[in-house]
Amino acid sequence: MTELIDRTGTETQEAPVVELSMQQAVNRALRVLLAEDPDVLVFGEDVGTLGGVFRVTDGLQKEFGDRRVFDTPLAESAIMGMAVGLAMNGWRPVPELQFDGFAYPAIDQIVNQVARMNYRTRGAAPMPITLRLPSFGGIQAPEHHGESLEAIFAHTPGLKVVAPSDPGDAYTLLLQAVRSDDPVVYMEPKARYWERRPVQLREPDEPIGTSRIVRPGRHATLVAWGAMVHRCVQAAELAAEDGVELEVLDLRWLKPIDAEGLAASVARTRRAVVVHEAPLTAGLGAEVSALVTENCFRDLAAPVQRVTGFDVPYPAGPLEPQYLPTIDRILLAVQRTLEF
Amino acid sequence: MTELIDRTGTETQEAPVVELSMQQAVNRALRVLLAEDPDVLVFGEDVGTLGGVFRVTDGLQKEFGDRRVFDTPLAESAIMGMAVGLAMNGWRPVPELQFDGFAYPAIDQIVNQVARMNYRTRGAAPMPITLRLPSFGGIQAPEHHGESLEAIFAHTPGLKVVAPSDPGDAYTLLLQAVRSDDPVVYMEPKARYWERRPVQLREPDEPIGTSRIVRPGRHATLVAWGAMVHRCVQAAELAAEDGVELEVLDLRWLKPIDAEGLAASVARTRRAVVVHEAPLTAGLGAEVSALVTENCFRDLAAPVQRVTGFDVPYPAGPLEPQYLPTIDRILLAVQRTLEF
Amino acid sequence: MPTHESAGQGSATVDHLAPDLARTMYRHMRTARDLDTEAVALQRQGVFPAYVSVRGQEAAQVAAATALDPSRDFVFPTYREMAVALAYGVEMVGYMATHRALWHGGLYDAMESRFGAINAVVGGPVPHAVGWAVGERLRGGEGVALACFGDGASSEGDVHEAMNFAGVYGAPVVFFCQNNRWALSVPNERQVAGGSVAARAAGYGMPGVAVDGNDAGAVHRAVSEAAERARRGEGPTLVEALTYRVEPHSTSDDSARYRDEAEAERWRRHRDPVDLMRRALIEAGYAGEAELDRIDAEARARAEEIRDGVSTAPEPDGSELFTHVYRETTQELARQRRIWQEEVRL
Amino acid sequence: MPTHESAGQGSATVDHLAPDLARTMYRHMRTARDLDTEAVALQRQGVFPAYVSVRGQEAAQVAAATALDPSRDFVFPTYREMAVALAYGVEMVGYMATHRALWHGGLYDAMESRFGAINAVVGGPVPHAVGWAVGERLRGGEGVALACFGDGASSEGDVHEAMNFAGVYGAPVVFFCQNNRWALSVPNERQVAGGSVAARAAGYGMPGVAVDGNDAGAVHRAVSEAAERARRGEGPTLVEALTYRVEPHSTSDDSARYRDEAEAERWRRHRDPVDLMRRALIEAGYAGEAELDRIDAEARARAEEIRDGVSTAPEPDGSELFTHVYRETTQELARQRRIWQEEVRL
Ligand SMILES: Cc1ncc(C[n+]2csc(CCOP(=O)(O)OP(=O)(O)O)c2C)c(N)n1
Ligand SMILES: Cc1ncc(C[n+]2csc(CCOP(=O)(O)OP(=O)(O)O)c2C)c(N)n1
Ligand SMILES: [Mg+2]
Ligand SMILES: [Mg+2]
Repeated sequence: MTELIDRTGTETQEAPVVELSMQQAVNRALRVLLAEDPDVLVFGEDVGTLGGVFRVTDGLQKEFGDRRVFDTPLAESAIMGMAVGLAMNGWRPVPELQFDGFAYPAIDQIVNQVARMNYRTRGAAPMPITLRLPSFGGIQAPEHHGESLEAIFAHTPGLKVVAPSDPGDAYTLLLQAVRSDDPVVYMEPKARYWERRPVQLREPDEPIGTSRIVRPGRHATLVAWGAMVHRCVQAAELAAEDGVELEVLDLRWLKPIDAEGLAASVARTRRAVVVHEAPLTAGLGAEVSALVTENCFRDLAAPVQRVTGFDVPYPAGPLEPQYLPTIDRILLAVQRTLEF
Repeated sequence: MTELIDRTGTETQEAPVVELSMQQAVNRALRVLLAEDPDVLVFGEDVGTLGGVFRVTDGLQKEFGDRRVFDTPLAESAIMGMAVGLAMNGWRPVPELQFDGFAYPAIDQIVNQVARMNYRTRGAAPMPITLRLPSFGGIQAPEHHGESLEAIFAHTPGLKVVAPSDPGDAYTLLLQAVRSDDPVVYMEPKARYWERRPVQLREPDEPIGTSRIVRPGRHATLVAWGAMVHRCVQAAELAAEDGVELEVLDLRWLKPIDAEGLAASVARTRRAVVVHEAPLTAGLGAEVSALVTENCFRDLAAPVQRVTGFDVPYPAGPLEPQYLPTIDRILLAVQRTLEF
Repeated sequence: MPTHESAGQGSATVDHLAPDLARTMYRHMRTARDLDTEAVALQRQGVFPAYVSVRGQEAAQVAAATALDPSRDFVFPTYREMAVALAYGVEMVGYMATHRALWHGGLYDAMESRFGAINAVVGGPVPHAVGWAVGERLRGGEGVALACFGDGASSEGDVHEAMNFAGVYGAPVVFFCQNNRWALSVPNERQVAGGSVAARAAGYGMPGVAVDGNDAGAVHRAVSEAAERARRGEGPTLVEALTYRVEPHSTSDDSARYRDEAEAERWRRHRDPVDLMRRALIEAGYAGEAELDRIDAEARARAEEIRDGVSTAPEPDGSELFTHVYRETTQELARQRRIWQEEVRL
Repeated sequence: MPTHESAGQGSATVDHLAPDLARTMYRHMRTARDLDTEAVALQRQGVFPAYVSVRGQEAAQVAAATALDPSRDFVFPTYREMAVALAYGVEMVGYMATHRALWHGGLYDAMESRFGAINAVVGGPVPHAVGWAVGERLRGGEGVALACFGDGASSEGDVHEAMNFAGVYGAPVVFFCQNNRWALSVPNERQVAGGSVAARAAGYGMPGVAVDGNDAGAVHRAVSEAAERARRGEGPTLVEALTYRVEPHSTSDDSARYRDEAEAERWRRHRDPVDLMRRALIEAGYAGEAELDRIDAEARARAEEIRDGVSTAPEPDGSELFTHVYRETTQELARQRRIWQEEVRL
């Protein structure tokens, strides 16, 4: 299912190109969603009057009123619990939890309630909830503001999980997430909020669970999501100078994972390196490694390499660059797999 | 580090053999711990007067008084938060959360506080907390009483995680967990609480993170923990009737994982099947698969097979046997790996 | 401090109820009692793996349900709400199916019934009620949410967060605490700091009412008033029904290990809500012995019918494991379903 | 309802304080004010990535700290407790290090200081205070735990659970809420149902006191009395110090987006706690202008010294990533440390 066609392909010609940061692209998508569906509600801590600590919801309350876009008291579990009740009353809730690390107090509602209410009610009470969660590290923030919870969400039956890597995908994938009748955790890579890029504001035209080849290559596949995609592209550019052509696959959907797309790429390159910010052990890289190995065992020339955060709590500022996967570490892993 | 020596080996001769269920073995261990260290405190919902819903803490309050063994109000987050404060006042807390599924409300305290207080304080405030968590399924219980959270705990920097599979290990590993100055999640397989077995009440004599070969074999390695170890042994017994000798490796420690022990076994057998109750995607089986592949790539004759719960919420009674890995599924996976 | 209405009177007040309603309530209470007895028997026979009795809480439960309007309100239950379900009009074979472990959430249609799926997370559904109620106001509806929880649940963070949200948003919620004195083995004294759940209400700026939970009329009045307040847009109320769990926590529990069963016995003998209601109906002249005997017989028949229904209900097919995980399933889950089909169903 | 002491008086009460103590409090407040000013400047200069100001909360913070006994009590702070730390005797270069992002929890010794690591989870450390206090009673100690939290934090489930635990166990805790009217962009009216955090106390059976948080003397009295109650074994108290966050939430925030800054300006001008304290000292005859000027100069010097210390403190070595994860490290972590050494440190 991997989309090999470039963004400039024919079917997307109609979408206008504008220059936007991811923060602006998410804001645009929310605006479209609030306008097109009167059941969409946006709420969370400081998303209303302030417009969010990252200004992602900037102007929405003004435009759509404080019944559609509103602040909540400071309680993450109740935010997600309220979303459940709103969904049961026919709304399409788009709650925000302010930072990754503050999703933990809401994990019970997310895992035990949001993710399984449709199941528990045998389909009577669907949960068309999209949790927007500013995620991942790289911005020298205080403790608990740089965490990567994708492995927990991906392990949870009933959830779907997506992490865009650039403004264009951020726009399109959010439309897709919110319009879906299943609960989706939408992880926004904070470190990529601000860089402006030419963006096509595309309607979703691929099924949920489709990955994307960001850069084609033939010597090895780099698998990443969120902010690490950009880093992998940088690594690939450097490798290209030495004649090593790395394919960069942006997984995008972390549940369901595009097993076919992964397998197709690795079948071509015979080597894979998965890169993520979360700690190594039981991170989603393990799932990618296991999946690839299961599907491409005979093709694989080397074991899948994992380049990840270390098994340590996310550190403060000066240590952050030493914790996060560096371009050097990615290239060393590429070298290991090429020389295996 | 895998302990190949059988329980009857020389160094354990002194330990008396008694017939005990796991529930009784855990009770014995708690008694030893309370007696040997006046700083040990046992608390949780219904652990005091009642002696726990599984009678694991039966008689402890009577023997050690209600200052050492006490009931808490019904609030899981506060139970773990209280443990943090008690540890900061020099105690060695052994809290219980009543069931796996009710650990979710405490995840924030476990991940953001318990697991990283030693780190946050640069070693000033260690957290010698052992969370006892009746875990896993197989007892036809109500919703949320059959969950497997090991992947979440194993992914959390700062935690150690252990799941015994039989009364003997339950006893020894609990002593080891509670005496450790690091926080340990001790997952008790409820389905194995009641079967009585001859047990040696051994003092810990292996490092934390040591796996155990429960049954030696040469055609493939079955990797499991908790209640699934028993099931793997049953599968191995059946396979043996057909001349297939399966090695059963009880991982025991789910963090740190015994990578060496795993590699040593798979290097011999060249094939591995990992079995767990948790859903497949991003389960700990992925970590085992990735680890084994990284360490044994050239030895592996087939990709590591995963036999796990499905990616669905843990179901009610009649569907439980269809959700949990069956002996058939294990043997089919063995067949797949042998015929690969 | 919260108002205590007829607490500990050892009688039921029915004068403020229309005779018809009072008789209906009695019928539900009697049916629930009989169904409860049947359920305990089914557990002994091995048909139910376990059961949580509502015995002694029939007044509180039936009164709360009959104070609501099932055509526009919505109930958010715990796992111990059988008599609420019955009186609210839930399809009872589907409700009891949870106790046969046929499906965790029950087999009734939660949305059609306007009665949420049975929820085993203590405190967990309380914020759902608030969300539902906020949503109801947003769309201009007049429905009220009933959030059921126990004395033990009052300790959970979710219940506090929900009450605060409800207060801030002025949401039409009735927080309905059945304080049956016990949370499994832990009594109120070691569970509820300050001793009163109703007293917590003031801290959220909402009325808190403590009411004799074994007096169906008193509970009916308190919940009705709370619901009307909410309907008028005046926000949430906390109603605490003071009652007693005369049975063990569940059939798996042995309450003699932690309490003096003589106390439970006193409640059974002197404050049984079904007995009190029967007596009150007669005293008020709302019904004679003969009519009540007829209702009793009908209740028994209904209970037996539900018992038979749930005993013989088919087990869900294994494929249901996969059916309801998503609205739009995934390739991966479809693959796992095939594995199930090939390796488990056989 | 909770007692309101001198709320909104626009003055500080010092008559009940020993002159020495009052002067010491003033010194801490002035030092905190100067250090705060330095910190904001350091952020502008790019030395601190961000800073959370305590400006306007110096009275509440210093008074709470000086009402305790640092040799036996224990403070559980949030991320906005600089003046508490200062007045409690915490090593301040180590404290301020958190704002330079040198180490999340700060670089002081939390156990030696009897002042927990800086904690960024809103509400998260409050149950720790209760656990510590329960543990203190269990070992027969006389220490008291101070649980710091904000008005926003009062909405979190953890705070409720902690108060209920403290009530049930009669734990020696002072719940110290600095209600600075704002939780980031959300004002009390949309945060605290009922409008009063102190009013929540009654629901847990503990005293709740609302006090003018800009009156150092009033806060000192309230916290002292609460601490003494706790020390006598009479259980927890909730003290709500009513104050105002005159600065934006943090240096990353732009409060003009959500509030009328004229209100903040009024608090700065008419209710500045340092000014009020200075005036009160003079009026009470506890100090003359000259002496206060001398204290001001000393405070400035101390603040500058701390500023210089934190500005020049060495960055932690990357190996510290691995040092404190466990007391007893694992083979796997040792392996990862080697990878770091070979691939990152280079
Ligand atoms: C979050 C959570 N923690 C623990 C449990 C286990 N548990 C089930 S019922 C119960 C006691 C509940 O007491 P209460 O709220 O008073 O309700 P009651 O059973 O008396 O109706 C406990 C501890 C649970 N179901 N959910
Ligand atoms: C659990 C959690 N949720 C959200 C945040 C993000 N956050 C940081 S401070 C803050 C506002 C806190 O307000 P209050 O408790 O009143 O304290 P104040 O900042 O006013 O001192 C928020 C929402 C957090 N740190 N922790
Ligand atoms: Mg109860
Ligand atoms: Mg505040």
